[in-house]
Amino acid sequence: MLEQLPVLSLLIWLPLLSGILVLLSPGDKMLVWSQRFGVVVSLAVLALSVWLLAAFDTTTAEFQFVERGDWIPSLNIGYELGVDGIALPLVVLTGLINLLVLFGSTHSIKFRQTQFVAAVLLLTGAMNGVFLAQDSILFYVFWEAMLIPMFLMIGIWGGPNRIYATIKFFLYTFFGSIFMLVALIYMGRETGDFSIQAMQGMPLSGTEQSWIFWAFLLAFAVKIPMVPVHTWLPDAHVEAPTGGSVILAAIMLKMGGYGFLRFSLPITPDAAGAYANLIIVLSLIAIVYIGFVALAQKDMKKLIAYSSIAHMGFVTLGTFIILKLINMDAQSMAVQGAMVQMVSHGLVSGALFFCIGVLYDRLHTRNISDYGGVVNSMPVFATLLMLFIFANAGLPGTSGFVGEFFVIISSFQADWRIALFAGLTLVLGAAYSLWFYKRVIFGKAANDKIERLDDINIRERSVLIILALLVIALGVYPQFLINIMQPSIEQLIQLTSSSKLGG
Amino acid sequence: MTIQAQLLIAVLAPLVGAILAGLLGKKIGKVATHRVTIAGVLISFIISVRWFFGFLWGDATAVDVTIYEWARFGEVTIQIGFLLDSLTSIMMLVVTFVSLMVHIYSIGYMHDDSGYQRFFSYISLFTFSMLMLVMSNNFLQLFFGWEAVGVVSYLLIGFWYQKDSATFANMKAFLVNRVGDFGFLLGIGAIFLLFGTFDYAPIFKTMGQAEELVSLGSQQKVNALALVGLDHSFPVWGELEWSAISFICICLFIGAMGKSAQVPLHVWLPDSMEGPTPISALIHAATMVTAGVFMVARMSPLFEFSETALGMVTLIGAITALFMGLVAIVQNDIKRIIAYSTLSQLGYMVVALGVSAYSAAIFHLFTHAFFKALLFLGAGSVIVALHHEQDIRKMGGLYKKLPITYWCTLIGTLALIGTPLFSGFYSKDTIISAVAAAEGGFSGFAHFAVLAGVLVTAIYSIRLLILVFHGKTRMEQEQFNHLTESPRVITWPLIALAIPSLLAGFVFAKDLLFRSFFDDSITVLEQHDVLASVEQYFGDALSFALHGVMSPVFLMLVAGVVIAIVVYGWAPRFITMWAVFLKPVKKLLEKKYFFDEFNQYVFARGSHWLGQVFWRYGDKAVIDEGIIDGGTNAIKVIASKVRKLQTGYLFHYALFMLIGLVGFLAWLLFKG
Amino acid sequence: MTHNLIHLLPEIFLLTAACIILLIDVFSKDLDRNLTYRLSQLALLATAVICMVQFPDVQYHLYDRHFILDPMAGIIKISVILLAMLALLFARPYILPRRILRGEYYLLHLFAVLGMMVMVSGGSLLTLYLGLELLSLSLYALVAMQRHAYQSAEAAVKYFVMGAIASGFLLYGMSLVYGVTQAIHLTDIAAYIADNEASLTLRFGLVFIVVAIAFKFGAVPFQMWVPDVYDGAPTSTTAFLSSAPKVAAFGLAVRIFGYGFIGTLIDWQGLLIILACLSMLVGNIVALAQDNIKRLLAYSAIAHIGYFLLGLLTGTAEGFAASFFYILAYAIMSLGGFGCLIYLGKGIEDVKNIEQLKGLGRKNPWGGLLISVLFLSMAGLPPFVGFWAKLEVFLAVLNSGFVWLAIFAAIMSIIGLFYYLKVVKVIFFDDPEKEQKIVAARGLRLGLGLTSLSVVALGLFPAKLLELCEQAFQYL
Amino acid sequence: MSLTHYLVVSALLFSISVVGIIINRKNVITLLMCIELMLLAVNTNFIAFSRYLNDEVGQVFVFFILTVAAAEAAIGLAILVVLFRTNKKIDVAELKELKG
Repeated sequence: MLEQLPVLSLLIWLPLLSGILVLLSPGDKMLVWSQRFGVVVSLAVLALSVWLLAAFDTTTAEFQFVERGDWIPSLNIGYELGVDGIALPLVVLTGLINLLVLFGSTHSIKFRQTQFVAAVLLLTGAMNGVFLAQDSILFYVFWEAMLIPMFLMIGIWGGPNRIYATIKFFLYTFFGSIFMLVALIYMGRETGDFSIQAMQGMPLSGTEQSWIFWAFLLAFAVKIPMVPVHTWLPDAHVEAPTGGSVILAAIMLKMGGYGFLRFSLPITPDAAGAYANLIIVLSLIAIVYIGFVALAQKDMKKLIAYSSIAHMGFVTLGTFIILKLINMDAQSMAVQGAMVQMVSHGLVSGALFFCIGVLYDRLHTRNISDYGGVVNSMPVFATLLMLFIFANAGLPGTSGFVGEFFVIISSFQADWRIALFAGLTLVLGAAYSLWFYKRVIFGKAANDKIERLDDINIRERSVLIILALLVIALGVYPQFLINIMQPSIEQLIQLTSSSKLGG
Repeated sequence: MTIQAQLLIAVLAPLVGAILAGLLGKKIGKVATHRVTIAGVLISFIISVRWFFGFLWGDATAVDVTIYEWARFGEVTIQIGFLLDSLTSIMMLVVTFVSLMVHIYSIGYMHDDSGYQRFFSYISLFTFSMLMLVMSNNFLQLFFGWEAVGVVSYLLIGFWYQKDSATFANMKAFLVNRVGDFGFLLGIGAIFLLFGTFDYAPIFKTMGQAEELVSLGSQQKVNALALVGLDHSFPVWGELEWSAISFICICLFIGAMGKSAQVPLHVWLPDSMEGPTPISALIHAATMVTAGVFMVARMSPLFEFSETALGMVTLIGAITALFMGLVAIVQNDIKRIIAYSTLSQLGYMVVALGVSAYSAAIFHLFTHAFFKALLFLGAGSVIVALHHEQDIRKMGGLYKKLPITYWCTLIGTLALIGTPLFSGFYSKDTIISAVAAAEGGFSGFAHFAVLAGVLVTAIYSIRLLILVFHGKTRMEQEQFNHLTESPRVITWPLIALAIPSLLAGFVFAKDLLFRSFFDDSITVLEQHDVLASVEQYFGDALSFALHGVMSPVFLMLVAGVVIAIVVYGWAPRFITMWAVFLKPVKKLLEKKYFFDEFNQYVFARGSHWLGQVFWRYGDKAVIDEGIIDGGTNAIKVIASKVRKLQTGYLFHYALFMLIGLVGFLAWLLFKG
Repeated sequence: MTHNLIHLLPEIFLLTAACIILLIDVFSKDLDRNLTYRLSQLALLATAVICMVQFPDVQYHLYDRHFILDPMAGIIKISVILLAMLALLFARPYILPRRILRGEYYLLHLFAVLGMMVMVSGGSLLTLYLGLELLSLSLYALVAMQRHAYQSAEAAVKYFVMGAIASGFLLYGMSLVYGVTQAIHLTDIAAYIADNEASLTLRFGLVFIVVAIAFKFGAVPFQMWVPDVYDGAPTSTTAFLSSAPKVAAFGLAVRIFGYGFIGTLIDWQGLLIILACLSMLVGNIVALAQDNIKRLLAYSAIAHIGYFLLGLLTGTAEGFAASFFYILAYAIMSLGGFGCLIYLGKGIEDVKNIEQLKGLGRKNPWGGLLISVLFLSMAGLPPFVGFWAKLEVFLAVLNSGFVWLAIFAAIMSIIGLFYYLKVVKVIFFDDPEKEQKIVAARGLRLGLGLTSLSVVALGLFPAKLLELCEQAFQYL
Repeated sequence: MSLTHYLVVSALLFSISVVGIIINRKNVITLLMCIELMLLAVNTNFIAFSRYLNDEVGQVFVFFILTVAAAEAAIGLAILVVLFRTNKKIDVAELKELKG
């Protein structure tokens, strides 16, 4: 019966409108109800996206469930939505993570809860919009609009240094994206059509391409983030409330990778080829350099934030290594690796931030040195955290391994020295993850507060277990995901490997 | 029941046991826990036995089954599947048998430990991972098992997580293994680049063609490789290039070095003794540490084509065999002594691999699994009896108190030092003769090392035996009086292991070494076939034993025994006398060649320091304070300057306006 | 060319209405001047209605071509009137407690509107000048309205003197133009420029005129009056000053550049580029250093003029449309912004310092939300109207090939975002000193609701307004 | 006398008025006078041109300017009065409260 409905629009506007509704609801008097409402709505969103997953045709690279409508006819800016194999997993991820956030982390917000619920709902809608928009301006509108709720979320419910962090976050991101806007407008007026497909099709000269490529690079590199424009992330993560960190890490970072795949590669293939070396080097720096930096962290959230940057390094590496490859299978393996890495990182880092939130709710500190011997009082929690830590360290059998494996193997095809540096993550990632775990979980209970901790309650438990199951499932049978993405990725590779200079 | 089903059951039974024990352990209680896990292992043990003898009696042939497709990109498919051949079957047998023994033993050993259920869950999980490793038919699954056993060993070393030393040791173990895995992963990458697949079958097929070309005598190795399209090479730096095969083999061997604790990646194994003793027996003596040896043997078709790699293998193995043995002489912790002995024995196996005596290596792996597990469990029995006392200087004269333990340990020791007719003798003597016959790189040094190794082994083993069981006790008298033999669940596994330690060699030596048992799984080029030369004078087990008594090896052995008895048993004052002029050597050995200190300072501290530097100066100083905050502050400063222009004076405003006007006029003029 | 006055009906009506209201006001006893207020709103509304009724679909050159009636004039007039009505809506609750001369206040609004209406449909230099002066004179008076506040007076003096100089420049320029072309009709001037190339004198005249217009917009380096006047004038006046007259001035600029001097595009384009860059630079940067919110808005106004000029300087219909959209959006936003300041004022004490907004989001979520929406819209963030305004001008400037200008504008808008965020941050993230509920008149709430609603609505569905803007410039 | 002379005169007048505004620090009244002067300069221009081109429009324009100038002066003086009421001084240099 869903075939008749405009599912994609629902995915965007249902959460947006209900978010506004919650915002308008009479303050914290309706607290409980607004929270329940939020959970119900996001449950509906998740259900819709899962239905999408079920009804999705995995044999074609075409966009599916397409919706076209006029928006600004005078400029050929349309309201175009569609979903393909690259966007679909991210949409489902968005639905899932936001549901978990609304279900699992609103109770740790102590004031203005309704507004928090509203913020999460608004974020959900906007983020779905980013992944589903097929018109560049529509994409941009969601891309920017999404910043506002996150800005408020960090600023209102954040930690002591929240204002610096949130303004840094906003300015950094805006700094990146404003140039993307200029680039989009430029191409839009060249083609006379702002739809992304048109832009992918348009011929561009070498210089045009490199300008546009840099504009995109700024936007997406900041978002994903790449070294050296990554420094907003640790601050934002540390200051954000648990829910904020989870959404930030699990979904917002993915938009950078999504942007690379949707815009940079197909629209400016030649420039991408020209600058691939640069990006690859930066990715390797991210993997190694950030790995070391993560070792030195004393703050749990900072540590996980830095490890996120290192993991995103694999996404950029896998994305741009394909320009150094000739073998189609290896190329698709690389992009698949990048995509799987994104999804997996969404699950794992989301879970890790949940875990840190669990500890923070109990002890109200994020210093690793304040912990120790947590396992004595919270065995179940320790077990789950162990799983996520190993996933973070890329253990085979967990989702964390799959992406890194594909990327390393395929980058070996380009040059074994790339694989050499990328492979260092096996050691570094294990080092910071396990050392973190040892210091927090193992040993005798550091103080009587920790001895008296009570283990995770049913709410937290259910959230973490859901994530754990997904992490393992993805690690044991990634083909499920790969199968969905393969056609779109192959088409993407076609676009990327066909030069635009001739036209 | 189809083979596929049998193998699946063999693998999954322990997993199910582990999951049940892990999730429901607390509910179903201790007894149910160990019953369910033991049941799981028993099932896979039975299946293993069936297949092992199947291959032994030649009524089974190798099978390669796919379970499911893990990932697929166009042509490339990565699958999960099983390869069952002689090599697999013998590994399965070893793994499941020792594991079973350890399960039973643990009932007694872990009896009053709060983590009882957790422990059984872990060891069953380990059995599962190890089976995945040995039964894999492709590199992905191999790597999965490879890391999975590492994780379980991590969990088990840190089993008593409240002990700081334990949690340090398990992290160390995992990280050092990760260094090996790093090499391993690169090797896999190279294999995929070279062969375009992760499955064994096509790889071995290609290498098989190359081998035929060589064995026909028609081709040199290089040409043979070229003919099958493997003459690939990787640029290292500038002009320097590496041949792909050597690159692959060396990378894979680095992985093996991590798992099988070869110098310099051996540092984790002694520390791993922090774990419960049954673990030391199962993981750190019998099975996991031999995974590297297994893997190299499995990859023999590749290694045969790289003299470089083989030479490296020989060298590393020889070094480990000799020098780790030396360390064992000066240790005082009963478990650490056995641990170093394990290192040295692993060295023997690796040397055997290096000289292409793969089946000898596997055979030593086979026998070693039994007697080393036996020794560990014996030591465990002693430790239990002494309420977790591990320092041999506080023992002595235990043989009348713990007779069964004593006799079993004695058998184990004799097997270890290679007394003729004992299992260890056959495997070790074969290796030594093989090395003697080899003429590959470093084989000369290797021969010396393995010979000297015999002496060393004899010394530390007998020393252990004497200091623990003989002489008069060095512990408080009344505690000594209250000593009692360990319960049955502990002693029975000892006996069960003592039997194969005694007989395995005598029974299986000929079949495993010289009949074509391993032909379906191990490739040896003719010019490498050292075992052939051994075979000439092998005759049968008995005659080989007699021949062994005549050989120099036996002299070394006797010498070692005598020295040990003299020094530690008959006249302890020798120790003090020697200690005077052997002091520096002793220090060196006690510090284990300063490997730990080096790693601690250079790698551990170094990387942490590096991280600090990057963070402080890279991220914070340069990017944040420098560029970001610096930029914003600069703009703010400019702003506060510019706003001064707005003086508030009307005439300044007018002047400004005039300037603007004039400027415009001028611009118009000059632009023409 | 027929001479019936029907086409002048809106202007005539407004004038007579104003005079009548003046008389009524004189005799009115009511201290609050409810009647005057209502009547003037009514008059404006009626005028707007008339404009709509006789909305021209073609271009008339009437009354010896001194008066042009075309869609552009119609649209600008209507929007100006609506803005003026909103401004009055805001002004009412502001001037009531402050006892500012009330009747005159409304009347001056009416006259200013009249001036603007004349200005935007001026067909000759003369009518343009007269309209401009009528507007300016009323504005001078409006600024000085708060008779007891010294700052008001100072602001008025500064505004008056500078304004006078500006109109002096304008006239001087006009005289030169007249001297060269022997014409004061835009069409004749355009014709002259079309056949003979522009002499230096003519271009000098043009420069003077450009300066005068730049002054009206408050573009750097002729912006000096803006912060002081915005700051000193009564907030209600500032609200009016910053909205309607800018739109009208845009009309003036289009008449002169688009109709009169389109031939010498290269000359005034260069000047406008300089003006635009300087305005964006100075406006954005100096705004960073402000902690007085009125001055902050003043500098942001300067910056916005910079962006606005980007469209104007292209000299194409499309560019004009973009600029028109921009200036309309800006007028709404700044009207709303100052409206919020009125709304937040307690008693007769104005909101001056940003710090006074602390914790507004807590005390009064609605007020906080409104201001934030307006500020984020000014920063050019979607999904608010400010974003489309920026997009339009970027598009225009890219179309005429000034890529570097677009990039420069982009960089500037990053700096811009910073101070808008600063305000939002104060509103939402800082804790309020003292809880105090804000009580606001219904009219004010209505006005604010309208403005912010339109900011959001236009942000989501800008298509209609964009088309309207494009239609306005079909007769160039 | 040719057109140029008139133009030069008016240009001089214009400049004098502007400079006057700039250099005068004392009295606002002076500013008003300068402004008047400025408008007169413009008028001179217009008249000169219209005479030279013999075309009356210019002179018509002048009439308008004169009237507007009167109005402007009125407003100016009114503002001046307000200023004087509030701070009892009309020195230009005193007008410096609004700045920055």
